[in-house]
Amino acid sequence: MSELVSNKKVGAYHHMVFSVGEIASVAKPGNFVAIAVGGESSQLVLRRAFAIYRTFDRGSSAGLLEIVVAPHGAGSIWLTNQVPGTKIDLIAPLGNAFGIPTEPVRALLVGGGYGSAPLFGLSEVLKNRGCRVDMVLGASTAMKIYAPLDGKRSVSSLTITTEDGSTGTAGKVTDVLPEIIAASQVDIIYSCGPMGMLEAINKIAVDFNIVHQCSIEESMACGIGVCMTCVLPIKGEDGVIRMLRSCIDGPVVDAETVIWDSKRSIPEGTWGAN
Amino acid sequence: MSELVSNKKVGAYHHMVFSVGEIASVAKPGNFVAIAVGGESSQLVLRRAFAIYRTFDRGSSAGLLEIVVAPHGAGSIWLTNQVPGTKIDLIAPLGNAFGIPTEPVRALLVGGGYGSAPLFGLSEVLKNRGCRVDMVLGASTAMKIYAPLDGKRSVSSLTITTEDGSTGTAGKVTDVLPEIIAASQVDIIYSCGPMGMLEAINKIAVDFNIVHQCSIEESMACGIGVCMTCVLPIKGEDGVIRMLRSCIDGPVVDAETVIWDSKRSIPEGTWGAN
Amino acid sequence: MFNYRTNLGQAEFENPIFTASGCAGSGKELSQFFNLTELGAVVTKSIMLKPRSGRATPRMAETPSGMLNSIGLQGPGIDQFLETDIPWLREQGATIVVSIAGESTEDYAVLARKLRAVPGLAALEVNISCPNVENRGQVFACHPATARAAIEAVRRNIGGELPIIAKLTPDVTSIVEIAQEVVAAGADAIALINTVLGMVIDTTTMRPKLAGKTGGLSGPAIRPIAVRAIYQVHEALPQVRILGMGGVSSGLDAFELILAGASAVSVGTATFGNPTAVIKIKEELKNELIEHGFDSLREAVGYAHRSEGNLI
Amino acid sequence: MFNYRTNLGQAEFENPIFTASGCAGSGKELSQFFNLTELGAVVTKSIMLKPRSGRATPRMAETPSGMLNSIGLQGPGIDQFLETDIPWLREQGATIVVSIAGESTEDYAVLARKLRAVPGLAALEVNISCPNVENRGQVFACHPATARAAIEAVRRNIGGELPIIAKLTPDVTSIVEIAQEVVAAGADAIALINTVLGMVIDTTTMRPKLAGKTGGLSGPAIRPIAVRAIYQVHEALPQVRILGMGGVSSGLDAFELILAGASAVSVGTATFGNPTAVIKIKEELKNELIEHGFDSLREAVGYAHRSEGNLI
Ligand SMILES: Cc1cc2nc3c(=O)[nH]c(=O)nc-3n(C[C@H](O)[C@H](O)[C@H](O)COP(=O)(O)OP(=O)(O)OC[C@H]3O[C@@H](n4cnc5c(N)ncnc54)[C@H](O)[C@@H]3O)c2cc1C
Ligand SMILES: Cc1cc2nc3c(=O)[nH]c(=O)nc-3n(C[C@H](O)[C@H](O)[C@H](O)COP(=O)(O)OP(=O)(O)OC[C@H]3O[C@@H](n4cnc5c(N)ncnc54)[C@H](O)[C@@H]3O)c2cc1C
Ligand SMILES: Cc1cc2nc3c(=O)[nH]c(=O)nc-3n(C[C@H](O)[C@H](O)[C@H](O)COP(=O)(O)O)c2cc1C
Ligand SMILES: Cc1cc2nc3c(=O)[nH]c(=O)nc-3n(C[C@H](O)[C@H](O)[C@H](O)COP(=O)(O)O)c2cc1C
Ligand code: FES
Ligand code: FES
Repeated sequence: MSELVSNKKVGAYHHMVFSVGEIASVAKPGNFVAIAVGGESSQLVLRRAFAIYRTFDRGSSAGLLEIVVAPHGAGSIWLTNQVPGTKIDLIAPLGNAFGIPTEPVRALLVGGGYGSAPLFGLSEVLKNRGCRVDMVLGASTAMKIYAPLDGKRSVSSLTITTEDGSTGTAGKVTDVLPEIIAASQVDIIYSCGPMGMLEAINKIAVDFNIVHQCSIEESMACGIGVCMTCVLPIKGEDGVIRMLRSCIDGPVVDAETVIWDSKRSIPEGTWGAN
Repeated sequence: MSELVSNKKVGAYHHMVFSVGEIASVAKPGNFVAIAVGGESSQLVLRRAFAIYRTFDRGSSAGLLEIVVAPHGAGSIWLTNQVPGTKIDLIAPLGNAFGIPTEPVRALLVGGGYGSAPLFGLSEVLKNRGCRVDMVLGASTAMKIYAPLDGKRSVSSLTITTEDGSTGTAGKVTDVLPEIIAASQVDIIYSCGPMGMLEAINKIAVDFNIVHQCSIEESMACGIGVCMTCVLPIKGEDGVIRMLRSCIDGPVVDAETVIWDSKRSIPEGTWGAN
Repeated sequence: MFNYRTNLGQAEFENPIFTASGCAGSGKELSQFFNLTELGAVVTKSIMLKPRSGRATPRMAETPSGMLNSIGLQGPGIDQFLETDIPWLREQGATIVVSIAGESTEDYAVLARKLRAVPGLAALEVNISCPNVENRGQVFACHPATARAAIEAVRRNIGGELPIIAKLTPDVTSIVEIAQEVVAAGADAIALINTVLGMVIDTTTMRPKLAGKTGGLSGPAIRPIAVRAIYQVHEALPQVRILGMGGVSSGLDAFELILAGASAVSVGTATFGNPTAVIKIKEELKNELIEHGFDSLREAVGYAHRSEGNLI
Repeated sequence: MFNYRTNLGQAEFENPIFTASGCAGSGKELSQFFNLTELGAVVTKSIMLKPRSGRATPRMAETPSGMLNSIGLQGPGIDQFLETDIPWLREQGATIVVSIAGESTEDYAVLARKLRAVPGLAALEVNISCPNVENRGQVFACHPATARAAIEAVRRNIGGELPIIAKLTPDVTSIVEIAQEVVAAGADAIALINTVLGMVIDTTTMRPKLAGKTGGLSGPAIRPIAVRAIYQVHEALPQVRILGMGGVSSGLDAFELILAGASAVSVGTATFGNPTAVIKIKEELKNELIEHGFDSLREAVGYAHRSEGNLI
């Protein structure tokens, strides 16, 4: 059990900090946590996954782990209603991490809504490696842009788009991407956000022939690879499509290997399809 | 929703006070409340019943209602973990009330465990009617005797029994009853506690030919008379045994009309038995 | 103006939210909390020919997101019921659906004859999810032949008037098969689902918790089973109206059953947790329907079955 | 000394807590959290003849105290499974129960032949709760004849050695009838229960939430159904060992299934909420048994069936 240390409303989200001890020292940008929700006699039997926003490794016992939660349904509303001091049942770190280039490159980080959360930790790592980091964050409205001051410091440029124009450029992230890619001569895109957005970003990445890693959000029952609920069709290096688990083979995947638009059907030629 | 105003541990129990407004002015000794437990996404779908310990009618908006809760299973443990200020979903008053004699009589009140709770309100009413009130409280051990100071003031004598002898007389309430009945020339017994105790008290009441009203605790799903889960076999004035609902025809019943020891079977001759 | 009306066979109802049989007492108990005319219908507890004591206690065990009951159809018998309960409900102006249950095919026939002349009833719910003493206590609705016989007995004796809603148990290999059978036998609509057979063992006494050993599971736990049964039967028999039930405790839950194919929804166990649940659900469902752009309840019935390309 | 050992047919196990098929991956994933030798057995996910992609996503929907899944038996096929999964599990020293599933009776026969020579297996769980392509996709375990045929095919081909545990679906009119049939066909033990068929409709899209429309309901919501099925089958076939499962997430839950008649208990959905649930349950159940005065697990099996007068 991890103690909830702080719970603050930030725009439409809650920024939540947990005391997690050693976990903080092993978590990498892209990893997620799985949290039990609803309390003792909860009818919610499954954990909820949240991208790790940041960790503070302060020695084995004092490590902190931070997440950004959108109060949405029963589980997240319960979580955001918890008060500091509450013990929370949390498993972390889970999943794989964003791949970090060995050489300094020019990276573009694109986040939708709370999808910005894991990108700030990533941008710090990239910056420490000497990369240039541009960031684009988009949401339907200003309240749903999560871009804290100290996060902004780690990026070279930050562009914000909102669909209602309440802050930044009116429109979608994809409206501004081509220009930024061209201007900054981007080598790699990292993205996190709704599936539709990831798919749209991928089209642009393919057009520009840029590597694109995205963090996927599939419904997960277990988060540890045992249930096979969280799969998505991914084309391997051998050209074969396989249903891979986004909880352990992801949540970060190479966007160009994903068979997008296969929702509610198995893509033709998938291994074992019949 | 009623606000939880106070929640204090008293021995093995929790004394809990709710702000209930007008309800306080209509509740009578013997009535109970039904409380929803487990919070928003609770897997506990049924309310829990608690005898009303006391009410304070302080005008329509400021009425208070008090109960005594034994943390036992999921529902009562959840309830006793709530902190003052929490809004609790509570329905009251439910059920019938102890019958109050029109003339001053000598009454003996017998409570087992938290079964003492409704007896203090009753003793006050009886006292105001000029009755002599003796009280016997029993439990397995001292921690399970609920007998607050201000409650004690309303009774003429208080005898305590514990099975482990940790306070009062070692033994069961029924060990001391005959003597007290004889000494105080008791006209009526009121009791509340586990079924086994009520049955044992009833044997004594029958022996001494004393009227005996007891408050029954049957498993209740609805508390308002619609589900038929809480029935017990009761012989009517016409001599016919019927399965009556303890939530609306009770919880207070004339002990001599109850067909005791019919657990897990329908007594012969019950109306509609086949 | 949103049209909330619905029908089950010939019977028309102001709105689609009903009480569930056996979960609303005689109606009197709930009328302390709201006006019974607010309901689409009051469905009475299943009434039998003769007075019944019901089963011994304990009759109830709570389970995760549900409960077991083994009431055993306690009730006063049809004669007293017609003398007291029905006149009282009529006085209140309630829309009445009478639920009946029998121990033999003949029981159903006699009950139907007793009810055919009774004025002021909207429909008859025929609970065939109860044991048939003539067939080793096997439940009527568990076998096509006995299910058919019970419904035929009612159909023959009720006269052509009163719509018959056959109430089925989900504890069968094929609910569609039973549904087809009772429709062939003359049922105008189907009520889905009755409780699911379950058991709880008390780990203290180390015996079944209920005196009757097994009991019927109800509440939110069974909602996915209800939705599946309704969806299957609506798919197979789209022209037959369904009265859905099983774990509905919010307007959203009711909406789920409507989308699956229910034309009306009964609320049972939720009333135990909240006496005014039916009223809350009625309001919430209406709001859901309006928010989703429906002009009437009827448009939403079975909407989850539309072909993939179709958008509202 | 408390004796925690148990058996299913000829197969002996150190303790009665197993993983549930399809809920423990290949074993590797859980071995990060604890040593697989701590388990009574690892039950593998049901393996089929050929590689399977499984169903499209979404494959999962949470429900009150439970969840639906429609994985569709994704897996690598028996050949790769025997090459990689089994050797790995043997290396760990795990006690292995292999679960198999087929689309035709012949599939079961071939799977059995492929497994008969494989060393180091404790037992075979035969999942017959899956669709039979030769019989309009109807589930084998839903009909006595197809259930029997599948088990007979395994019995004939496995050789006399490996105990067969037939895994049944609760979605039938009479689970006892199916149990009797598979025992007659050569099953040494029965696994009860597989998931219950259910559906969730997404009220936003107004379509079934799962791509496969229906899914299997598991978790605490179905525990009363599991207890009932186990109790019924143990009552009818007291000499046949039962591997119980369905909604077990604590030692007390497992104790309930044991009292009903299970000789061992598989844990499925609880693992999703807590990766070490099996270990917790193993410890808790042992403590329960000891606290209730049992000297061995075996004494407690079916204890809820003792006659009324009997006290421990
Ligand atoms: C890898 C990963 C990272 C995530 N990161 C974040 C984050 O940083 N911040 C945040 O607020 N949320 C995040 N989510 C979504 C979060 O896990 C919950 O799904 C969301 O909070 C809704 O849960 P609920 O109980 O409130 O809603 P409900 O709608 O009641 O959820 C019911 C069920 O549906 C599943 N579900 C619902 N919506 C989604 C979704 N969009 N994706 C996957 N499963 C879903 C839930 O897991 C649950 O089982 C992430 C999900 C995944 C898989
Ligand atoms: C009329 C009445 C008055 C009561 N007064 C009090 C009181 O003043 N103080 C107090 O602490 N408790 C009282 N109880 C018992 C209380 O309602 C709960 O049953 C008890 O707190 C256990 O609930 P749980 O959720 O903690 O336990 P669980 O064991 O989890 O309860 C599970 C289910 O069993 C039922 N149940 C369990 N034990 C009992 C029991 N002894 N009697 C009836 N139903 C039971 C519960 O209602 C619930 O549905 C009263 C019960 C009734 C019917
Ligand atoms: C206490 C109780 C009593 C019931 N009695 C009856 C009955 O008499 N006749 C009947 O057809 N169904 C009866 N049912 C079943 C309900 O009408 C309903 O079909 C079932 O409970 C599922 O709905 P729910 O989950 O909303 O309760 C009863 C259910 C409960 C819980
Ligand atoms: C995600 C998931 C996958 C499953 N896969 C299988 C399977 O491959 N073979 C099988 O026999 N049962 C399978 N089951 C059923 C379980 O083994 C078990 O019988 C059922 O889930 C009830 O137990 P539980 O409530 O503990 O999960 C699966 C269940 C789940 C939830
Ligand atoms: S969430 Fe269970 S395998 Fe990925
Ligand atoms: S508790 Fe429902 S009738 Fe008494």
